[in-house]
Amino acid sequence: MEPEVYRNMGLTDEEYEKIKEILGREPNYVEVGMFSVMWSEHCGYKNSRPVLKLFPTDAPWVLQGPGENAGIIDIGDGQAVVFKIESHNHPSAIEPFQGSATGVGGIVRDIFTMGARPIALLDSLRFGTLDDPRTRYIMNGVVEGISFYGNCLGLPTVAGEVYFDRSYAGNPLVNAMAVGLINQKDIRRGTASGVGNSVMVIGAKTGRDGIHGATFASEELSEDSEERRPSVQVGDPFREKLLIEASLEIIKEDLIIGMQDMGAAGLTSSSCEMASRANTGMEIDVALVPRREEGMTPYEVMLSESQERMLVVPKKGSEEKVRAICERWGLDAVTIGKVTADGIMRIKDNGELVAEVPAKALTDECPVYERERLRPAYLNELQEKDFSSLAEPKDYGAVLLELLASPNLASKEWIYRQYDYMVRTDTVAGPGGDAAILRVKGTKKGLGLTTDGNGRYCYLDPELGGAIAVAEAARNLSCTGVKPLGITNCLNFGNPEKPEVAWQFYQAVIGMSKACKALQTPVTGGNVSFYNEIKEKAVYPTPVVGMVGLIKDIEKRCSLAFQNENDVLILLGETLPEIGGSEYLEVIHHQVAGKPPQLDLEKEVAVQEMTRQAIAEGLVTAAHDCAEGGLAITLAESAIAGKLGARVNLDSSLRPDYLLFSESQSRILLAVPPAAKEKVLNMAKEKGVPVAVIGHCSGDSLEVCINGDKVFDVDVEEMEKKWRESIPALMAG
Amino acid sequence: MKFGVIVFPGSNCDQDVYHVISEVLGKPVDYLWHGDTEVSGYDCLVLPGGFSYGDYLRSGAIARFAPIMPAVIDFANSGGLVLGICNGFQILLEAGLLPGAMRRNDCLQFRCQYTNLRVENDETPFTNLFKKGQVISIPIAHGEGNYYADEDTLKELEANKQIVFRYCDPSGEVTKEANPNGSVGNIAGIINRQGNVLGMMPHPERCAEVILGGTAGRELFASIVEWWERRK
Amino acid sequence: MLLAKIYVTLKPGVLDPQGEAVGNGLKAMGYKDVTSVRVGKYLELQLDTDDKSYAEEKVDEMCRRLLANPVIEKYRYTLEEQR
Amino acid sequence: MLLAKIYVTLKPGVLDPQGEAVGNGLKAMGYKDVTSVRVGKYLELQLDTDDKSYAEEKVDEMCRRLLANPVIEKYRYTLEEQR
Ligand SMILES: Nc1ncnc2c1ncn2[C@@H]1O[C@H](COP(=O)(O)OP(=O)(O)O)[C@@H](O)[C@H]1O
Ligand SMILES: [Mg+2]
Repeated sequence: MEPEVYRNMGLTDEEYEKIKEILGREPNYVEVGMFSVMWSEHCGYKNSRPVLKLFPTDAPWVLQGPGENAGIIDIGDGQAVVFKIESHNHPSAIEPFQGSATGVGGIVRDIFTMGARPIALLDSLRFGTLDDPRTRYIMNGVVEGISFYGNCLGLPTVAGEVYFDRSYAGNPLVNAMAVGLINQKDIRRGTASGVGNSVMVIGAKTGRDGIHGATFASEELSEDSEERRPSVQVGDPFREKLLIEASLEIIKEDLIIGMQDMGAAGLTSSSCEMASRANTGMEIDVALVPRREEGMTPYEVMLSESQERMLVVPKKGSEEKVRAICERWGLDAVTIGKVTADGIMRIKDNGELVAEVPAKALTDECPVYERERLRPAYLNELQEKDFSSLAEPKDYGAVLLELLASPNLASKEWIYRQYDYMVRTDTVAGPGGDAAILRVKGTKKGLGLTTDGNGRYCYLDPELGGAIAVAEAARNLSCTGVKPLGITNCLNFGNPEKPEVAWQFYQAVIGMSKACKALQTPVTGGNVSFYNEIKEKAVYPTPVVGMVGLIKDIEKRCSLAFQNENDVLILLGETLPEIGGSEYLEVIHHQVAGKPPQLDLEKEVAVQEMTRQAIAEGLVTAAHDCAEGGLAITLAESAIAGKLGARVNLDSSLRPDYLLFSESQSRILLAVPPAAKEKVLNMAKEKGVPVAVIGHCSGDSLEVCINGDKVFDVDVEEMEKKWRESIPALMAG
Repeated sequence: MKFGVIVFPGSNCDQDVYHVISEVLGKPVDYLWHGDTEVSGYDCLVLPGGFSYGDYLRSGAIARFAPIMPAVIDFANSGGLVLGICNGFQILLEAGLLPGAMRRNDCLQFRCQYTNLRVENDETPFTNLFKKGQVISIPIAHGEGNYYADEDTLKELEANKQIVFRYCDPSGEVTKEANPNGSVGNIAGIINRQGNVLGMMPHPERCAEVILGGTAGRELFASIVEWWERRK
Repeated sequence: MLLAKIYVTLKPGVLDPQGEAVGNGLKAMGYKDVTSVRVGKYLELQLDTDDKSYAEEKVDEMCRRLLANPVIEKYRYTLEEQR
Repeated sequence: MLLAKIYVTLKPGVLDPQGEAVGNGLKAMGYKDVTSVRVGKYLELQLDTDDKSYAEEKVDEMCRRLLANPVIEKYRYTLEEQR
């Protein structure tokens, strides 16, 4: 075969040699196509697998760790939560609406594939800055796409995050997370066991959509990416909704052994992964696959990424029942082959053999690369930056308002009001708080959900940034009274063949792993997205953490909103002079530099445990973590949410701007009724958590003094206006 | 009193309505499949929200031809209680059981938010536990809720007290700012001339329990039960 | 085989927020000559018949019953022989 | 004054969920002759110019830049004198 051919499909000369070795002959065109998609980074994780092994993945409550379509965590009563996050960055860069929509569709399929009823979505987004019309176009399309697909499915999008930074201009990050609920006895896995069993395709017909999408996701974006547009697929949420209902009915009737969605690399990946997990083989006749277009070749059928399709292995004799259920829901269900004993994927076209490859060769024998790692040169200069000569602001009220209007801190309502976050009537706390809480009908339990990740921190120190992403996600859950249980993650990085990127990737995983261990939140799965570069420039290294947790009694939850006049404000944790990587430094002083705030995981754990305990004992009326923007923004957000002001005095020798805007970690603001104050202070002492009484809720403005001297006093209404109107105004152009 | 919740392909608030009727109200309720042709034995039919047939041509347009619809139309014409919520309202419009039509929201975006509604008519089977002029808070979630009717139809709706809810501000003022979608006259819900078929864009099933942050929706469902018992 | 091309537009007098948004978008992009924009739907139906008058009747019926909403929309169509 | 009529349709091969839903709907209503449906957009632009070749250039540009999504759609248009 001409090297041109396989190189165009993304295979290297060495990889091609390895294929020849495995097969003991020259592969044909169809086979090369199958190898190229399965050995792409997207499916084969060839650049990341050894590093991902570093993640802690075990805990008694983890029912399914990485390796399946989604992770599963035990939540008691024979129930479990199923969840996973995935990127759709490149498709969204090219076609924002369809790109994000099909991203949602794909991640939802990963959930009901396991037998779970999907119950919620989250979205983690990164865009360029909103002064750029192209960025506004992308954000508009991405949000509309998520809204279109998720709303139509009847899934509430209950939380998420969005950050804006020039590094993401032209290469947005669109990570979607889906969450499902299941009775443990209904769990199904993506395996094709039982020699002689049928293999069926259900759902949409197959067209020429997205051929080589998986390979495309594993390349840098370039001018001619626009030319490769056929890679973009169109989503049909209506059909997916039918597919959900039909699949869950099929599982409830106990008709199947395993199923898997046809995502990236379509029929190729679903079939060989199912066979490989079960140590079986498969014989498939592509002529039997229902088509949408005429004249499709076996190659095209095997590689098509048409959406809303599932591969199913029914129990013996259940084919007809599966077909009947699908028909009731208006879906195709067709037997296209059977499970075989010899571990070989045998693809036929009208009976004629067109490909013959060992299933394991496509999955397990994917080459793995230990990439050379090199600490980037920019780090020393940036980390050692000296901020002592930074001019001190004159008007702190004005600085506060400017920060509140910064799109990274401003209200994200422009986004989430386009999402139906209430459908299913389980959303007890929706977007706008630290974490979303869903009730589990028929129990007293609640599920806590959040996503987090700060690319700027990771750019300045990937290990620390990775650890902070996990710690902050957990902190967000703890502030609502929810105990964190596990994470899924999406690792968005540049080209891993560059030693600097490989280093960032490795460091971030190390940092995340440490935090996961300390916080007892194992990794149950995730997704890697490399090659997030445009014109050779990588986006900020951006690991995104999706976390789930449990609250045993949902009535004991807590929100960030100030509730009552005279509630005492207590700050847990210590404020250090840490403005490196802060929003304040960027917005007011136009610098992205310094070291991110340090993270002491032991302290982090203590602060979070103490917060959850105080909430569980009913001592707390509001809790909110200190994150981007620092303590001043935390106070402002709680005041805005509760439409109630506060009088605050901070005793400290720090410079006022450091004190107010430093993003020191492991800090949580609590509001407690006066009667509970002593109890909370004692609890802090017992746990060794640094604690300070800093004021009380009162009035309709936020007044902050330092050592008794007033530094600002701003109306809550005025803060709210700035905060709420910022993104809508920017989006209006 | 027995309720039936109609399930169209793409309905997605069917389970939510079912939950409120069975768990919150404690009343008997069944799902009715769009492919069925019978609705006898039911006292109130609910057409729930969602995206029937993906809402692909116009919302509600294809669902209106579902096999069950002739039975629903007969049921309505003979005085049976019918409640259409969101997509259900759109289907009732397309089916001609209620006058007018829906357009895309004037902001051209989907909107999910709590809205204030002024109760304009408290003498219907669906609103008898409210008071005329009362302001209640019920969430919306739709992309096509921009109600339209021509002048003559509007006059008729007015004259017959068929306008049941209008979007308003917290004090009950019907203002442009309080209108989330551009509906004429801030109309959020209307009833047919006979007073047995209500269509509304807001979702009462989403605010029927304290834990979800509101209970106005429970009152609406309770009104139906109240009216039914009184009638007997 | 016949091909029906169907145009569904909003009745005059019915506000067209989408058209307005597109119009404003175009003006903002510098196309000052655009004085008004209306957005409608365009459908292509393939019909397995060669009988034009039968097809005409059917297409008109489909438009009235499903494809257009007479409260706010009007329609027109053409029929072409399909090669 | 010129009137531009613009037709935006999905490229062949691109999935058209709308068209499929409408097609299935029509079949369920008994229109068995309908073999395929594709749904697109139809726009009418009024242009405050009488210069046809200038208008042509502008309309084409607007289509490319805003009105059609070149990733999945194609367009065509006609220009008419407006009475
Ligand atoms: N893209 C989004 N989709 C849905 N909700 C979002 C999105 N972005 C932000 N939110 C919501 O807005 C609130 C504030 O977000 P953020 O400032 O990132 O919170 P935090 O700093 O506590 O992590 C959260 O409740 C979050 O769920
Ligand atoms: Mg936070």
